[in-house]
Amino acid sequence: MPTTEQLLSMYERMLLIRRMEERLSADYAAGKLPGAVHLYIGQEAVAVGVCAQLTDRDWITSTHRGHGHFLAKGGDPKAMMAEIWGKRTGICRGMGGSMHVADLSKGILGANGIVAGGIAIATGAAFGARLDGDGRVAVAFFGDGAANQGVFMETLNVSTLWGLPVVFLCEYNHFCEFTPSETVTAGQISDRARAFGMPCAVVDGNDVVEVWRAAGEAVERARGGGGPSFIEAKTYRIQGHLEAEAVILDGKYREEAEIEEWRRRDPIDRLREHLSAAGACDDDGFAEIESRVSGAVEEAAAFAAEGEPADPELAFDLMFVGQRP
Amino acid sequence: MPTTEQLLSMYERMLLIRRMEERLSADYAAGKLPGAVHLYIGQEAVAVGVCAQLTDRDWITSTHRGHGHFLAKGGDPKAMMAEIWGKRTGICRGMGGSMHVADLSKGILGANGIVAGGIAIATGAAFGARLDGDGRVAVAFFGDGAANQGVFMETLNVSTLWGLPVVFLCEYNHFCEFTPSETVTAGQISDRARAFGMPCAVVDGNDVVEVWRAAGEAVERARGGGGPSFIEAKTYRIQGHLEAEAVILDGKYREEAEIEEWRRRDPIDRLREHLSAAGACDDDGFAEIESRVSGAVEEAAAFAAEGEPADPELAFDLMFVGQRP
Amino acid sequence: MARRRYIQAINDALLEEMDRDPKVILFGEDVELAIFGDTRGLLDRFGRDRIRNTPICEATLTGMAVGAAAAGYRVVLHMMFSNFVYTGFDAIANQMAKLRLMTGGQLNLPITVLAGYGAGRSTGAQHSDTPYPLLMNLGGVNVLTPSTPADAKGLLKQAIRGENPSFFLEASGRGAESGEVPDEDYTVPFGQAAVLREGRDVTVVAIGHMVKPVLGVADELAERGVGVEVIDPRTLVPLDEESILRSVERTGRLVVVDEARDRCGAASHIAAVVADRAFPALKAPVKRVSVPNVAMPYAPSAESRVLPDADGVSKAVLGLVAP
Amino acid sequence: MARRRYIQAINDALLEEMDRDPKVILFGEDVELAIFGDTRGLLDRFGRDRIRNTPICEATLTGMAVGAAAAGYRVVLHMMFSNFVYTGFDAIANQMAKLRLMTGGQLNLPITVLAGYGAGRSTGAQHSDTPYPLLMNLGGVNVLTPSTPADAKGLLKQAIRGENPSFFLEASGRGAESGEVPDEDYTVPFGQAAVLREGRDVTVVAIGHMVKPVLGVADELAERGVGVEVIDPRTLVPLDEESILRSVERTGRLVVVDEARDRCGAASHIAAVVADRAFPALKAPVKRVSVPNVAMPYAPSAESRVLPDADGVSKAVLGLVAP
Ligand SMILES: Cc1ncc(C[n+]2csc(CCOP(=O)(O)OP(=O)(O)O)c2C)c(N)n1
Ligand SMILES: Cc1ncc(C[n+]2csc(CCOP(=O)(O)OP(=O)(O)O)c2C)c(N)n1
Ligand SMILES: [Mg+2]
Ligand SMILES: [Mg+2]
Repeated sequence: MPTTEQLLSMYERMLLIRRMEERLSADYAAGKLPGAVHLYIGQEAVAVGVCAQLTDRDWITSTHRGHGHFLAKGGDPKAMMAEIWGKRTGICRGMGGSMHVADLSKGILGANGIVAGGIAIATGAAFGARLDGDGRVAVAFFGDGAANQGVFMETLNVSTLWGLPVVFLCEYNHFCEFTPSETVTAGQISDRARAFGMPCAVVDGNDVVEVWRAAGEAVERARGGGGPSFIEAKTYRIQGHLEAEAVILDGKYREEAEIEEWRRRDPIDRLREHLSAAGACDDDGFAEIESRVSGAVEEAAAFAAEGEPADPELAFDLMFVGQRP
Repeated sequence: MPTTEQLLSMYERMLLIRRMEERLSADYAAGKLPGAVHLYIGQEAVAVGVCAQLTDRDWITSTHRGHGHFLAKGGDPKAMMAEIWGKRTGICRGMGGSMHVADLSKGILGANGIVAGGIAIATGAAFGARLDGDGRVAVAFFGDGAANQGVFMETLNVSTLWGLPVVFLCEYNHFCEFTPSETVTAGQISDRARAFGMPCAVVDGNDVVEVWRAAGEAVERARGGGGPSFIEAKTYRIQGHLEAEAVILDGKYREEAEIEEWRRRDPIDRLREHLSAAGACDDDGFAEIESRVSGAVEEAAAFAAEGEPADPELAFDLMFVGQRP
Repeated sequence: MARRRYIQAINDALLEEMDRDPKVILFGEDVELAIFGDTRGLLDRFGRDRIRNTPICEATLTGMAVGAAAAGYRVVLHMMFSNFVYTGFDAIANQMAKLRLMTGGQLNLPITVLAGYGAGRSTGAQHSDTPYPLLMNLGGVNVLTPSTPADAKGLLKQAIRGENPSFFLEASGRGAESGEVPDEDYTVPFGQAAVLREGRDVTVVAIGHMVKPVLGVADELAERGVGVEVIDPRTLVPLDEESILRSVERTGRLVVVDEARDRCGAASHIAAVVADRAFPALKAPVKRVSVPNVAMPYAPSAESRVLPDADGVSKAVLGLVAP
Repeated sequence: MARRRYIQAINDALLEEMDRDPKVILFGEDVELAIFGDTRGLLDRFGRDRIRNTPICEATLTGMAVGAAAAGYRVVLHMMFSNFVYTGFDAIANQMAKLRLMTGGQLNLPITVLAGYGAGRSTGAQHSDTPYPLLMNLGGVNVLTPSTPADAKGLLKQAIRGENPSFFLEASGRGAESGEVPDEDYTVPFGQAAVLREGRDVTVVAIGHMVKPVLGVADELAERGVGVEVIDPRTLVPLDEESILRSVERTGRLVVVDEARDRCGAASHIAAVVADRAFPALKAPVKRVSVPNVAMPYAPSAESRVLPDADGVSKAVLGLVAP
């Protein structure tokens, strides 16, 4: 069980992700963000529960829905916000955008616009860690949709054979874009990992403590040379697949009632209730956290708004080290 | 259990594959064949046992080691031989070669130089069959090495979801080129298929009756709308990965004793013993079969040798229908 | 003639061809709900046997397209964005583009692959590639880059009726643009460029997305007395070399405007063809206005810097006539 | 100087660089036994941590190369034949070629991909592609096509020491050819073409495999009084445009000889660069001798028909000087 301090820290981080993304949602609607934005609202417990088990020297790879992973792993909210605004103060200097936020100094190898694109990258980093033998771990976050890409099964095979310190973290959020996941997923995803002899856990992804515990076991195993693990976190995507979905979509793919039901299982509310019940935090305490978080969001938004647009010449410098493209 | 007639027919087909390939081996050594040649010697029971359950309207896809599948499915020995010789009388008019023998009129969608390249093609054909609803079946033959390609797992997923009439036929012949298969294969390959809820069988691939029986069940299931099946046939590659291996390889990857051990389990010898013991065929009978087969091989070799070299202009005509490249 | 939006024209073509021939099937990720708009109404009309959402597994989808074609179907495979073509590239490059030859002509592959391409909307490097140069180099697949609703409809119908694999590349973000579309059933043949505007000073070949800005430039330069002939190849494979050569033989000058990266791009190829076959007519260097050899940056400020624009085209043209 | 075979030179480079820097690792299918010869002796010397057979899963291997590079390793990924590059193409085109830009320069990718390319040995369409045009168009990866043992060694060493992803394309079936290789430690810088023979009448740019037959033609034509200048670009990305332009400015004539398919090939690109930047010097059409836009046929009779040969080069050159 996490300490109260750890729980409070996870609570604050989850809230930060939530409020940052609510702000992004509003900014998107207001036409301030240039590109597409995929929000993580409702899934915060997964990123936060897992990343609480990692250090800056560990790696993660993320997805097109990557803000939560970025912030959970310690990425800077200001630099992320500025990136999404396309500013030169962005974490990727405006070259990446929402789908590509990365911070190598924090072990964040990047969000990824290619479904399942990060999994082999995490596996490769884990191979490096294995060769170094210094206990570093790589976590590949990916969606249930990504679990149908062959590269997922390929990496299960390689990582098992080579005993790589990698954790496969599948977020079953019930949708692949507008396709209900169960219509494109045969069997249980965890059985795919089990077929390779990999330790597996299926957890309630809206319960940060459960996620934290399963991640802790998997990370410990990996650090100790025990090889890869698979975790499936059952959760739900509350927002649309991407902001603007309502505008562009011809048709309906889920019921409001279903969303409502999952709202009642909101991971942040649940942790708050838990903390309240345990007497770890009272209303004043929560208000204080809320205000710290909204301060951070305001600061990030201001930082993003103030930044200069990305340098138009930068692409020419960045393609290669020491070489023009 | 197959009838005596069926057993004799399978025996003859296996022998035909063996003798054809022995001839190819000799022709390769004599410098008569232009390209690389991968022989199926030792695995004949798999192709023959499976294809005995199929009709010309069913499809197969094959691998770089495809002569056995081609002949087992009823492909013409002469046209295959001429193809490998690069002649215009070849089944692909000399355009394909050993790794690409195909005969659409027999449902042979082709050998394939890309490891696992045929699996999705078979799945697509099975999708067509499912839409037609006429009971046709597609069998994807592939090696144990191919089972590590992601496309294998992807097609397990799609075919299960859509109830496609496809049989995944994995030939575990213990090697991926020069790499012992167990060093690159985590867990049991059949468990990968099982993870998708697919009916699975693991059979002795050197026992044609066992293969025939498992294939029969799978094919029947597919024809009846029961969806895909997976079969793993344990067998052994007696020849090198490719002819010429001994010349070009720097190093050794298996022991002569191991090969000898598997020679003792030769699928053709075993069927012969079975037929003898059952009184289904005597020495004269076997001699007659042998002579028919060697007649066919001679005929094929002569046909290949006599053929004109492939038409140099043909590539320009064949790239597209009704369009120059 | 009716006014239709680009994406509607595509939708119309799909509806009409699926109506016309029960062997036409369409599959891909999220095709049942029409997020691009091009597959609107298909599920209701044709049901899940003929249009179907797939799991995310491009390597399998491209391979299955080949297999379903071998089984006698006319396959339309929707790959959403061009970058996902790379994820399914094996069966494209190693199977689709080669199988007809390798089987000695036994196998026809009536496959149409749809994918959105191009940048300009800050979708970042992994959602804005312009992949036609790679496809053009494969040899065995047709490449279609319609710039108008009418061409979109006609080329798509032609592709679906044809016996060869074709990549139908939709200009991303252009779905809302509209144009006149013939009422009757028609197809646009492959390999016939459209001369969209005549002019005697400079030939400008503009591809896909680039046609519209180039027409704007041509209008502008006409007022300044420079006659720009604008040619839209419409299909890059097959390429109507003759129309381009004929034009350059008259103008003696060529600019190719291409949204693909420059190195080994379509512009390079067209320039090379002209430098070979129309050399005696050339009065000036052959110019390419294309995308530098970079991944597409996200920020609008940086993205617009690397995309060909009217200004760049205008400068290139003027550089040739008034050196 | 010592005489080394092409494949030995590659093997030497791998041995030396792995000796020099413990961060260099190599993996791929069947690399432990040296079927090509290029990985000979590596396993004994460096052990399985640094050289390792992988399962057959190219999509993962290319992605892992990126990850291992991010973890601080210098990765050599052996992909055997170029056609298998397509199987692992997603992580090449969508990750390797784009990640440095997308991360705002945070990530260096010291990755060297080895693959054999080219036809001429009846390996059929799926084992004889020449893929450099596709790679050149990606923008973010270097492309190396050494034609001599010395260049092979020097370019490979440079690639392994470099910070950028590079494709080192080995000319299949050329492993046994030998040449002089310097004894000392050296590298060959990228982007510097080699002028292999001077001549004042026609510039011939020859790539990889094609260098040898072109040199033969140059010898022959010299006897007939035609001076052929032979340039081997050695690296296609970066491309030494200046050396080519300088030569064409003197000769006024260019033939590019390229084993890739013609459409959007390297020959097209080089022709386009010259038709743009050396136009005033050009005295004749720019010619390409390349592979027609077909999949490679198997039979020797048909394969040799589509491959560039001495005769074709000779005709192209003579066509320019004596029209
Ligand atoms: C290779 C590839 N194919 C398709 C897409 C388009 N796409 C973007 S997100 C998505 C669904 C992903 O579902 P999942 O992995 O469950 O992640 P989620 O969106 O639910 O977080 C798809 C199909 C893509 N980005 N990359
Ligand atoms: C995509 C791809 N990668 C690599 C190869 C090279 N290759 C040819 S055969 C082979 C081993 C295949 O092993 P398996 O599938 O078990 O078939 P087997 O040779 O044992 O019949 C490899 C790696 C290839 N042909 N295609
Ligand atoms: Mg999902
Ligand atoms: Mg095998």
